[in-house]
Amino acid sequence: MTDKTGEVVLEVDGLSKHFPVRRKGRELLTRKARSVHAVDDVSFTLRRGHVTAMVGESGSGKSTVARLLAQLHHPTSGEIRLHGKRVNVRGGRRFREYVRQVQMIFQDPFGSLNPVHTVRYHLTRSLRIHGNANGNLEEALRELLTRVQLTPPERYIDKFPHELSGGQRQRVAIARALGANPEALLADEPVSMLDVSIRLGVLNLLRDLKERLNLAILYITHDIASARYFADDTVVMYAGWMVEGGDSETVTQKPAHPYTQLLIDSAPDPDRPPRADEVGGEPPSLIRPPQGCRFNPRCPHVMARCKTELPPRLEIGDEPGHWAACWLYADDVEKPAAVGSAEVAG
Amino acid sequence: MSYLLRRIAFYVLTAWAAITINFFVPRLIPGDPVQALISKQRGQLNADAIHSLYVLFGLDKQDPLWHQYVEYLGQLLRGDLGLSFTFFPSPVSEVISTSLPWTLALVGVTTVCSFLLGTGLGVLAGWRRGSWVDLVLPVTTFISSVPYFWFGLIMIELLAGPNSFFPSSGGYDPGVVPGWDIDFIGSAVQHSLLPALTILISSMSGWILSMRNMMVTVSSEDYITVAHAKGLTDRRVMLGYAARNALLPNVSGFALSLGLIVGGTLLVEIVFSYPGVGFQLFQAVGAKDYPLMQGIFLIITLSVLAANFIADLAYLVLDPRTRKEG
Amino acid sequence: MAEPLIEIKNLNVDYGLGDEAVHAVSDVTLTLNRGEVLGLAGESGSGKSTLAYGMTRLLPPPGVVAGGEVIYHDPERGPYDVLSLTNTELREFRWAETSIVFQGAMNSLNPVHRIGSQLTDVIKAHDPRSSKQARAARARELLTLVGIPSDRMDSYPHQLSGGMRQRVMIGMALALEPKVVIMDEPTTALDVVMQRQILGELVQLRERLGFSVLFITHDLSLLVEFSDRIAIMYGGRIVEQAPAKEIYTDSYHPYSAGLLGSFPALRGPKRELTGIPGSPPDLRAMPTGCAFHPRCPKSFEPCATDLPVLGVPDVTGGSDREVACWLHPVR
Amino acid sequence: ACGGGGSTAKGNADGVLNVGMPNGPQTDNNNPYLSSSAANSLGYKNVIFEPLALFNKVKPTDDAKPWLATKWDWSNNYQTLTLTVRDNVKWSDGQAFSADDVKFTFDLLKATAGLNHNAIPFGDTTVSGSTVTATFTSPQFVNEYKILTDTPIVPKHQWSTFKDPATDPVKDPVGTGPFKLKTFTPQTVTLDVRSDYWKDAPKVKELRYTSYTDNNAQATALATGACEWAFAFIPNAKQVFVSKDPAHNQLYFPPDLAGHGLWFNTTKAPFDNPALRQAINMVINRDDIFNQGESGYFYPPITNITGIPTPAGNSFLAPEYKSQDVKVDVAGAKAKLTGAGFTFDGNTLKDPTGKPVTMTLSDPAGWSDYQTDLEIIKDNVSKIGITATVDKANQDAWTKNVDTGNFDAVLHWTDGGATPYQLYKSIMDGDLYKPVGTPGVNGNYGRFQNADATAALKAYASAADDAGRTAAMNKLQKIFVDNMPVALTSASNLGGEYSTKNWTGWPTNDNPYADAHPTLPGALDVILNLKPAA
Amino acid sequence: MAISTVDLQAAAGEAAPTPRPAKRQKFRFIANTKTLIGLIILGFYVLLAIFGPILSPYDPDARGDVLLSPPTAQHWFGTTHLGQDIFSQVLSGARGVVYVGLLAGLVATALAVIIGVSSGYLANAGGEALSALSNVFLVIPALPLIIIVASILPSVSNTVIGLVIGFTSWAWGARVLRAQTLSLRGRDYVDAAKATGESTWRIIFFELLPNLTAVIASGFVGTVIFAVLSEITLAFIGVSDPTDWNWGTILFWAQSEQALAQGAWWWFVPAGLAIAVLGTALSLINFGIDEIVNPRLRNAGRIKGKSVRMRIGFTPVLGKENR
Ligand SMILES: Nc1ncnc2c1ncn2[C@@H]1O[C@H](COP(=O)(O)OP(=O)(O)OP(=O)(O)O)[C@@H](O)[C@H]1O
Ligand SMILES: Nc1ncnc2c1ncn2[C@@H]1O[C@H](COP(=O)(O)OP(=O)(O)OP(=O)(O)O)[C@@H](O)[C@H]1O
Ligand SMILES: [Mg+2]
Ligand SMILES: [Mg+2]
Repeated sequence: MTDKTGEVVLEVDGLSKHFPVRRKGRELLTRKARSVHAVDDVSFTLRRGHVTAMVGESGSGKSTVARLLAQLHHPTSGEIRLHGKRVNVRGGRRFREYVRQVQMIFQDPFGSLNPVHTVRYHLTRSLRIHGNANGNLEEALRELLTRVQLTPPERYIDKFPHELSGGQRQRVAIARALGANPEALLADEPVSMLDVSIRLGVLNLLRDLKERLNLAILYITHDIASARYFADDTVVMYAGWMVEGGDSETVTQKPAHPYTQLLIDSAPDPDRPPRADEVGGEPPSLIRPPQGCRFNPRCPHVMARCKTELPPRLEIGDEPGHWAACWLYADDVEKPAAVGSAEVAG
Repeated sequence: MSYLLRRIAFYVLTAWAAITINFFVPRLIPGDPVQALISKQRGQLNADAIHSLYVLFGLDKQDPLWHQYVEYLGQLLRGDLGLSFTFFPSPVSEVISTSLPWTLALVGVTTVCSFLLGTGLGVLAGWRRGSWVDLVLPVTTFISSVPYFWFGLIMIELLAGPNSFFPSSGGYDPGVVPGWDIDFIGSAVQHSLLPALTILISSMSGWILSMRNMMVTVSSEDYITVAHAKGLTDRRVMLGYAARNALLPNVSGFALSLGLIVGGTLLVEIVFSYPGVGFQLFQAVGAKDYPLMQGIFLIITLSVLAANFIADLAYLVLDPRTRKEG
Repeated sequence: MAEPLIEIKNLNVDYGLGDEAVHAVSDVTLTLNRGEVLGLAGESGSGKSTLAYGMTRLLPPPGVVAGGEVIYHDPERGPYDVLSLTNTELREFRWAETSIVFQGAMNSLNPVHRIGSQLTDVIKAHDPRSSKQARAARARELLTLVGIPSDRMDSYPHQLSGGMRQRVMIGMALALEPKVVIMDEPTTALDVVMQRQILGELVQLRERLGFSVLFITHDLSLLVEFSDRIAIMYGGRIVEQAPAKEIYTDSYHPYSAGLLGSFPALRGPKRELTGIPGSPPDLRAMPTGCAFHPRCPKSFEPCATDLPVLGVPDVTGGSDREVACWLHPVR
Repeated sequence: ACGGGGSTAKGNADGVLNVGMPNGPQTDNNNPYLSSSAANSLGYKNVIFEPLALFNKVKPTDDAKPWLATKWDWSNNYQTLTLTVRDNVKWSDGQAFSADDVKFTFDLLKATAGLNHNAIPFGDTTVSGSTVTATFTSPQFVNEYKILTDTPIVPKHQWSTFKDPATDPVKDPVGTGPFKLKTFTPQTVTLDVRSDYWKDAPKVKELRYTSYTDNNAQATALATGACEWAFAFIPNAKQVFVSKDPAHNQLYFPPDLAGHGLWFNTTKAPFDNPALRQAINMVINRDDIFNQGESGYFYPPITNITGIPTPAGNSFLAPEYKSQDVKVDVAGAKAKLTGAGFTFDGNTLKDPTGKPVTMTLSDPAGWSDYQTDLEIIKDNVSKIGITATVDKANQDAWTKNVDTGNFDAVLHWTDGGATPYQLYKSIMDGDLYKPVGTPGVNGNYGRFQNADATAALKAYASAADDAGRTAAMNKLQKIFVDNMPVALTSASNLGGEYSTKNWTGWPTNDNPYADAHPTLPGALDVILNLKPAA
Repeated sequence: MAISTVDLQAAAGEAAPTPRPAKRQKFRFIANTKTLIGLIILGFYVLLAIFGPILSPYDPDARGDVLLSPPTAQHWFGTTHLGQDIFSQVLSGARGVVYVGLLAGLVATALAVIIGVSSGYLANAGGEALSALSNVFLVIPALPLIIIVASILPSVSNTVIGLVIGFTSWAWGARVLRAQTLSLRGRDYVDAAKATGESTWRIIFFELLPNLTAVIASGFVGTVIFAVLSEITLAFIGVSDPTDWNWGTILFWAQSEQALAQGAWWWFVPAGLAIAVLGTALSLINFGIDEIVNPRLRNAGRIKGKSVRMRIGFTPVLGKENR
């Protein structure tokens, strides 16, 4: 079992997702369809026994990536490979085959639990579908609930979602995903509504599962500290682009991309005196994303080149695997070849 | 664009299927127009007349059915609906055009009224769930579960009569000549009151019921609580938030019922001797007047499809979530 | 300085009626002062949201306020009990005096209205005479305030990301410049940059407009940074409240201490996280005595039998702290 | 239609007569030869287009009144008709009426099968001056009424311009009759009196024909007085109509020489047994049928054993049957049955093979009077141990079953005419026989086969003289009585409901100068006879 | 306070066999008086349907001597023109009406649900085809079609009528459900169920359907009423099971004998009212459906006889004496 650690489960290559925006009266005449560039050219891999954290701006396309991976959206371009095989399923048995291996925890526990079903139903289904009930369903249910610290299980098992607090719902959603016993888990802000102590418990649980069952986890979060503690790798998203990636400790402690730096700096920290200089600027519009590097309008280190050319992934060199998409790290001699091919969206 | 084209193709296909069914189904009924006529006359038509009728209607030569079908489609494309048997040799289009305005006016106006009233009451009943307004529903269902011909007959018995304001039948006074004058319109309105009331009362509760149920469902959504929290007036929350969202199924129902207007309300028209399409259709079925039946079916088909299309569009406008994205 | 704005007195909130009722909030007494940011943290399921909605009477059925008072000190009209307002008064009170950002903020936007119109209609409801342009301008201003490009005015909620929806709600809460803003985990879906930006904005606004904030979150570091005072809830009761810095450096209640020991640090060496052993209490079958005692590392005799009341502890130091723990008997 | 009291009050003062028919909305079609036309279904063709002569259908043996023809003669064994047409008659457009118009009409019918609704076998027609000589390809004694009274004469100068007269709606009808079309609406047709009518100007100045959607609407209109003359079945007419104004509201329903009765499937055991048919005929309670089913007025009962309606057919009755009326006679029926080998097992009748006799009586559901009649018959036959069920069939299915002979017994009508010939022909003509299962029967629905009857019918139609006809008719009566292929219960009628409030001079039982059906040619005579009530 | 020895473990809820908390009251909707009344009435009708023919004092077909008599002690609802007992006819007629109404209602609702929800949920050609199918059925006018179909069939039994009505009247409901499904299918929980691996039909029937219950319920009530009315209309214009009575047959006779014009109201009124009461019963039952459908609406109830009206957005505040 353990020898499988590190094996690539899910691989994402050049994934893009554009949502068309409805044209309104006047624009109908101009005939130019606009779209929200929610995700552009995203590539990364999920490995067994690894947690990949995805942090980034709100609205930068993290949930969209997760949904793409769960095959709930279909990519505008790029591909997703499961165990090396390209997948693009829209339903049917192949889809179920896929979700048996890849499960998703939705960001919003207020929306992702069906209001007419009890906790029991949600969990039973997940166990049943994937054949994990193994005889003693009641036992399995209790165990699932206990795992996510909804104890005593009897108290929660027959509740409807509206009878639960936000954190409790979130844990039901986690339990549901765990019930399927997947190989890869796409967790979209799974613990955002949990208090730190329970959050710790749940993260420990995930880590434990990861280790024992060789789970590959995509952990989407805004809590960078937890990414540091919990994730092996971290990628940073900004406006639909991946701007930095590397192992968690490096990315959080030695952020390379100006946006990541901003992110780390902004993380609340009671020990640090409040800073005076707030970096302002607005998040970019994804309908008309900025030319060149999407961060350029807000970047303190902006250069002329940033406004025209899209930076490719550039190795930082401090740690293996640490990269950032920023011209700051470009070796001026070798002009990145990738620039030409990356289409400038507009 | 391609979406629109796809929709149009879809509707054309549906129309064709419906027209085909409408062509074949009536022909499955045993008997033919001549026999129907003879049965109807019960002996007042001499057996000798039968032959002349077959010749007259062009039924003496037996074309294979598919041949007739192809011919019919060809006719349709030319915009020709054929000649009615019952009103031989009046063209079907003429027969329909004399009765359609009546139905459109009577059923159209009442459908709209009934929808508006019913939905309004439904909104109230759903919003004030558990209060006395709950009574509205059983009462209206009671009224609307009464067969409306029954209701119409009772109304005629109670309200209409020689010296009553309400005439018991017809579309206008016998002496009046149709035209856009005050006499005719006044008389037409007067004649439409009772049938309109009958349709209104008997169709309203459906709207109330469905609206109420949707209101109840919607009113437990989070955004309603938020709307309350925003301190919006009760009216605003009820109408702008709850009703606006609950309205969706009713809107498509309404669009559908608009499409069915042209079909008329058969029995009301029969009971009140109203010169509308529904009555015409009933007659046509009885008389096996295929061309007329088909003609009426055709306009029903077209208007229902049109209404359906409108319903689709209305949904797109009213519920952004249903719009196709990605 | 500490001029009370809202005084919650012995508030009890139940779900359900009669014997089946779940007492989600018991005997909570809490004061929100004018101009302050009061942080409310605590166990998931401890009744924070219930408290927030209960005091504004926005609990969904079967929630009922089973007792207590919520005194609002209206600068113009003097103090009154929110719980005894009529529906009409309540409607006027809402949003103009107290606005609220719901926990499921992402779900609390009406899916069929554009966000622009949801922003303007609250302005219209409370200020019917404002012009349409003025309202639209205000809405645009609010969106910009929360970092959403104003070209998103015409978007429908489902076209926005979770965080964007939350921000719309935050913007909406500020629309009428209310005296009190209640925020129930408003930033769970926000990145820290945005979070900081918005909270910074909020703090500035507060200084300018002088409103108070009741801020519910699990992010203790955030609370410590942004709030003046923090109250910790456990099992439906407030177990400790103190100025933010003090609770961070020196918490009295073992539960607060446990919480602080559970959160990971972003900087510095990775430290061992302790967490709190055991599991949350069952609101239906609360342990006798202190609800925390079964999990408390320091519990001793009275804990299991007697309920500690919230009060100023008998220790030297500021009298602006309260705790409900037998370790720190009330003065 | 029957709006408030207004229209009633107007009636007499303006010389308006309100006529109604329960035939639903009409289209603007005034072609007298199309049964679908408004002119036909409301009956106003009779006051626009006139016949050559007017027979009184109530008294079919009376001589006809000369109309557009002043005199006529049959020769060549009813194969040649010589007519003299009236002069000084003008069409309503001012043109003179002439013999050419008659020839044109005859030729038109000959050439256009679709219009020849009586299927008259026209031969060549010639004109000389005001005399028309028409020939026919077979003897026309039995069709005299149809040729002289039921053939409205149309103007050549207008009709010869029609591209296809069979489908022409004749929007602007031109006739010789006393009225001309004023306005048409699908609901009401108004006619004005002509000032240059060749007879005395009628007292009725305006005719208003209203088409009611159904019998109920028609009945209501009659009851309220909005309609003064109509033909419709009104259940319990005495109460619903007459009692509303007993002094004026009248029912006049003289019988016709056509009948309604229970047709047996004479090929199907045990109904192929004449004794059973006779026995059933003996137990049917015609009074109940008349009073309960036909409301005591609509279809007068046929009491004579020969099935010939009386009094219209009195003169045709064979001496042996003249006074033989059928009366309910259960004992007699039982005796007849046992005599023919039937047995009774308690209360159950068993046929000679030992099978219990059951029968299904069927008629379309919508025909409520027939349905009531069937209920009564069902009750009646149970007296002789027959279990009957009433099947309220769908009309189309029923028509088909009758057409293919797939039934036990149905209430159905017979043809009618100026003599009982048509009635018997439609019951017993072997030429009309089609085996069970073969559709397209046109009479002889009971699949009755009797060579004598077929021969007698032929003999009657082509007999050279009255004696020959009488002999054939007597023979037919005997065959009918002996075989009883149909248990005739009721006669057709020629009647109508009318009100004497505004107009008097209607035909009555005491003065049956014409029938009173608004759509039959006699209506013309009635309207010309009306006088304002004092 | 009196208990001094508290089992720590139990308090932590680890091992304590806490009683199953407040078991869901499955039938609590019956507590709703309106629903209860509706159910009682419906039950009464069902009983009538079963036992009506046995209970009727006379053979509904049998002719009597008293023709067209108003209600008397012998004939509670009077007699017809043939002297038949109308009360017996009404009793015997219940069976046909209830049977046909429920059968047609069930068939139509089932079809509407299956076709409507599937066509709304499936975004593929199948969905389009189903939607086309319902459009086609929608444009075929139901009543004439029923008349036509009924006339094609050799014999018309109640089952046939019920099925024909059911098969011709589902399209409306399907259309409305489809529209509603379209807006539900974008909900997160549907996606979540999909991501859990639920099969399409399970999503349709277990995730979407319960959330559509309100629409379905009103649809069902509507269809049953429509079916009953259609049946009666059919009987009224002459299409009915020849061996059976139903209220439409009674009205058919009443109408063709012009009962009202004859002043025989007793012939006309009872059947019509009986139908109306049936419809009312269904709509009363509908009230209880709210609470099954929507877990959030449950519980609104009473406390010690005093009813507390739960209103969304205005949480009730219990008087202090309630504590
Ligand atoms: N309708 C209900 N019926 C019964 N119990 C309920 C109901 N709604 C909430 N509860 C319970 O009330 C308690 C308090 O819920 P509340 O939402 O206030 O918690 P919270 O402190 O906001 O938690 P979180 O941080 O997870 O949002 C929870 O334990 C929950 O299970
Ligand atoms: N159905 C849709 N139609 C149009 N735009 C969409 C749609 N779904 C998402 N978007 C847009 O795509 C972008 C990315 O959204 P996404 O939900 O992936 O963000 P996120 O990174 O998860 O943000 P958050 O942290 O706030 O949840 C947003 O700008 C959003 O408005
Ligand atoms: Mg997200
Ligand atoms: Mg909460």
